Amino acid sequence: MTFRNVSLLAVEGLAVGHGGGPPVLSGIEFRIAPGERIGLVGPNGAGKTTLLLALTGVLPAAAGGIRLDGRLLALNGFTPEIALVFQQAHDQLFCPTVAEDVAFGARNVGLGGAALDRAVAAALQAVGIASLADRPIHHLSGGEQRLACLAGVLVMSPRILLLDEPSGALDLRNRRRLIELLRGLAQAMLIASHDLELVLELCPRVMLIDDGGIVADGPAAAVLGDAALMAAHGQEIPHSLTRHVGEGHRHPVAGPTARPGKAAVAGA
Amino acid sequence: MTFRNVSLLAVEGLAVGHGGGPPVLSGIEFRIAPGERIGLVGPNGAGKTTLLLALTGVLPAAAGGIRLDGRLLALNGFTPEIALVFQQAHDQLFCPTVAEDVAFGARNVGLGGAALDRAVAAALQAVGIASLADRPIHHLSGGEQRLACLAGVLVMSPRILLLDEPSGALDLRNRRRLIELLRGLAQAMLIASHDLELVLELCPRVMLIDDGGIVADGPAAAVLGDAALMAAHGQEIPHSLTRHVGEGHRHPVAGPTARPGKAAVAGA
Amino acid sequence: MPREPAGPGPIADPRLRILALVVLAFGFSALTDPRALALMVVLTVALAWRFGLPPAVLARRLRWPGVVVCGLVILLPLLSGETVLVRLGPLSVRAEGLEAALGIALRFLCIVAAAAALLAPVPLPRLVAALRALGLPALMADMALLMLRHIEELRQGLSRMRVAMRLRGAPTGFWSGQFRGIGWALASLLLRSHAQSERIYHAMILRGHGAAEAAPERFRASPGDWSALAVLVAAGTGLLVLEHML
Amino acid sequence: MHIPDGILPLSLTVAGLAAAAGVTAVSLWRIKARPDPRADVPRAALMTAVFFVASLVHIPVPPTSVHLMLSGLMGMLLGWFAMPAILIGLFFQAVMFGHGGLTTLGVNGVIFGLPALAAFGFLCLVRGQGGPACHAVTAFAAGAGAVMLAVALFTAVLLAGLPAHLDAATERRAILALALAHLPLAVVEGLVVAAVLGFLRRVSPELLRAA
Ligand SMILES: Nc1ncnc2c1ncn2[C@@H]1O[C@H](COP(=O)(O)OP(=O)(O)OP(=O)(O)O)[C@@H](O)[C@H]1O
Ligand SMILES: Nc1ncnc2c1ncn2[C@@H]1O[C@H](COP(=O)(O)OP(=O)(O)OP(=O)(O)O)[C@@H](O)[C@H]1O
Ligand SMILES: [Mg+2]
Ligand SMILES: [Mg+2]
Repeated sequence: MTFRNVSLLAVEGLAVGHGGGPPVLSGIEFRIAPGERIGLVGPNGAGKTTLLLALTGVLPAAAGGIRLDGRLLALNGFTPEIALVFQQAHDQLFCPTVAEDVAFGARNVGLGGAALDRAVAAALQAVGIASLADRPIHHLSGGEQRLACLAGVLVMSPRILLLDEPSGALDLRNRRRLIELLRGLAQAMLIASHDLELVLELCPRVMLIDDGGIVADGPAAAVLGDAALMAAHGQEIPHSLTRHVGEGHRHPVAGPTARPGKAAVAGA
Repeated sequence: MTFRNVSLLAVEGLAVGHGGGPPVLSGIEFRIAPGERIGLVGPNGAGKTTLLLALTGVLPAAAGGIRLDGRLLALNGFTPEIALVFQQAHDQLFCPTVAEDVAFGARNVGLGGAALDRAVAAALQAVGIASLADRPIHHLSGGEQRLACLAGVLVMSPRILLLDEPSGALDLRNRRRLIELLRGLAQAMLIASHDLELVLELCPRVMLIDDGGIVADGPAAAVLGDAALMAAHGQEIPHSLTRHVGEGHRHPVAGPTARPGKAAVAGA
Repeated sequence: MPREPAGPGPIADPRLRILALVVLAFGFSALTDPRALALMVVLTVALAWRFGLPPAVLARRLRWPGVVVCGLVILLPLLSGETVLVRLGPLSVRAEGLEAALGIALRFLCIVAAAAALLAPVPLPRLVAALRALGLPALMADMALLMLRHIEELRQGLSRMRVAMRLRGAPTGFWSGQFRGIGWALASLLLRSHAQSERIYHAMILRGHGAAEAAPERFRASPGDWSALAVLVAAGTGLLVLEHML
Repeated sequence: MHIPDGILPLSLTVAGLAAAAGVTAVSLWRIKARPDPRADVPRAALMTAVFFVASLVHIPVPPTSVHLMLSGLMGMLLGWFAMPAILIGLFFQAVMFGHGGLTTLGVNGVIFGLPALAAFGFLCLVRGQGGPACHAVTAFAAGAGAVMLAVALFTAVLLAGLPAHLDAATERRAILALALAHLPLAVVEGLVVAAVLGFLRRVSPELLRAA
């Protein structure tokens, strides 16, 4: 029942900035189909986090708008259909224990009593941390914290997941586990990450943002494999897309460090 | 004048833990030669950060000791020869501006007046952020913050650099720049990281820690390329060491996610 | 969610534990008569036994305030009153002061023991929820919960920052100008927390904070809880009545 | 400077509780008058946690070590949130470490809360005047003054609550001794507060206006 041309979310000419400043992003235009997984890549400070926040409706749009199923999103309204998992897990977990944190969102979508308990248990089960339900939030490892964040939004049955740097600070074992988990979910996803291998594994489609706009949007292999495009925006082609023969570690593109006299200024 | 068998730092039977608890690491034994670069890898919670802290003399050793040039390191003494760059840049930067933060350490090794100014300027120059000298610390991007941390320790002319997760949260451009910068430094280095590609590019020698001790210590390609060893400790072989033919994205080792019913518990 | 009982002892509902403690603590603090004080000690011992108060928990709570109380208990007999009991060189121990000091020491010990017996087993977030149910303003309850959530993280942040200062040679000792360093570390932590609090507020809105009036946590008191509370309240008020009759 | 349980008579502890409740009610009323009172809760809570943690830091002051009190700084950065914040902090100190007391929560709240609000008022009065040196002096005065005011309140409460056998000369000597003993703390705190405010004024002045 998923048609690629039926869009779940439509972003139309969006411009957005922080606290009345000049827009960080402008003229943003794209659509997400139900169940589609899209990678969002770009250098530090390009505006990935800003875009994800804007899609949830907490940042006011300077221009344009966001439509969910054709309805325009209200500023600071509560839209449980769209869920954001933050870049820093400890910003998102604010209740004393894991179970209470997961219950917070569920209560706000109207669950209560036995239905609430069931929903919380199911969400914890889905991400595989049922045994941690009564643990205080700050006694969790980084990987467990991120899974708790995910449970906290899954319990509200969102239709779109926005994930900001999901593999940050995870070791390879936890990262692999997260990838398997995300691969098994049916929701549409927008995944912002510097971890291009992860993007490549999860997302058939990739958007590259830089200089305040979307500079490329297309199939993952085409965007991430385009050496000239990637180099122009300070990226490197992921190792798994280069034809290595194990003879050492050479990087395909020298990257912008070749330009002399340019400091590592990005985020400003 | 650098002989491989002349050791700058010698760790002898070290055991170390946090605040009187059971030791996180024990029986740690290795040497670092002048100018040598060593990678330190291992899963979340293996004790990489703990080991680096112990080497600076901040954590009391439950057993064994650390010798610098043959002299035993004193607990909580000030040893400017050994410098640590923290996992989280914002834990390390506490002065209002970049220049003041760099000057903080320089002043404590006895510089003052014009010599201080010269040393600060030289350190900022070395990492390429001379133009940011008067910027408030909190207005820097992640990449710039990490460079400022590095300048703050380089100004004390250390002989060993301990780097904890240097590429965390950096985009590929800033990461590449950092790699070039580190490659150009003459100091001995111990680099703890989950970014195996970075370790592979910088370090000829790699130590793998897990289960409270060093489980492997040898040439980078041999340790990181050993599929059985890496899988047993929850790691994956870095992409650039596998014989990819660009035909997609297959991971060489299924990893411990294949074990069913095991939650992503690592750090505990 | 299944709730474990608040701890050993005949009262499971933390709200009733708080009420019982309030009555007992304020009741104890009004006692001066030696016989009432003796009964207070008996009651406290019974309470500590019935609620399974571990001695280590009590000892930990006596450490901080113990300094102030010890100072008073040592000074009062020397400074206060006219009836001299013993002369120790230039000092003299006086009866009224000694009596007051003994009263203070006993009341202090009993109130701290009662508080430890009743409240120590209750997890702090649960305690805040119980206070909310007893009428603490929602704003303060929210502040308290959020604050609890961040204390450990901030403690580690501050200690990492102080390690960073020491590693770069920050001198220790009084006359080293380290106050500026401490002030700067504190200011950095405040700035960081300020930025973080903004993100947390967003996270709360995104999960429906304020969209619906979230139902406060429910507590259920069993008949056993109520009768235990009645016994404790009766004992506390009984002591007060006794004090006034004697 | 926390007054423990068991020292003060019932009348004083109840009066302290009533006073603290009154000041808190006024504070909450002022907070609720804002456009969105909820928006400030995460900020106030997080800053309260910072103060709670910072007050556990030991600073060596020969021959012992002291703890920062920071109620002046709380007043200046939190404004009307200072009083609820202080009460919450005191409650947790009492429950977690036995620092202070439960019956004396109100009294202690007044001892720490009034100096905080006084510092807040002082900051409103002198806001934005003079250069950096002047700012440093006012910050030092506010920090150290808050400590001295708290010491004065502490002494007054303690003397009012102790048995009435003390003669006037002993009382005067006790007050003097307590004030002298806390002078180093006041100086330390003044210096730390001046450093904090100097930092914030240079790096993020909007934080100082937020209160
Ligand atoms: N709260 C804020 N107030 C003002 N400006 C901000 C704020 N947050 C971000 N910015 C600015 O907006 C721009 C985009 O930042 P954003 O965090 O969206 O980048 P990002 O792509 O997520 O970077 P990273 O890869 O480092 O996470 C940057 O120039 C940044 O300085
Ligand atoms: N301050 C602390 N107090 C007590 N235990 C600690 C502390 N810091 C770390 N630990 C414990 O010590 C062990 C090693 O932690 P450490 O931070 O050294 O791991 P790591 O290898 O650096 O992990 P990561 O890859 O996540 O950075 C963990 O089990 C952790 O729970
Ligand atoms: Mg981001
Ligand atoms: Mg670490």
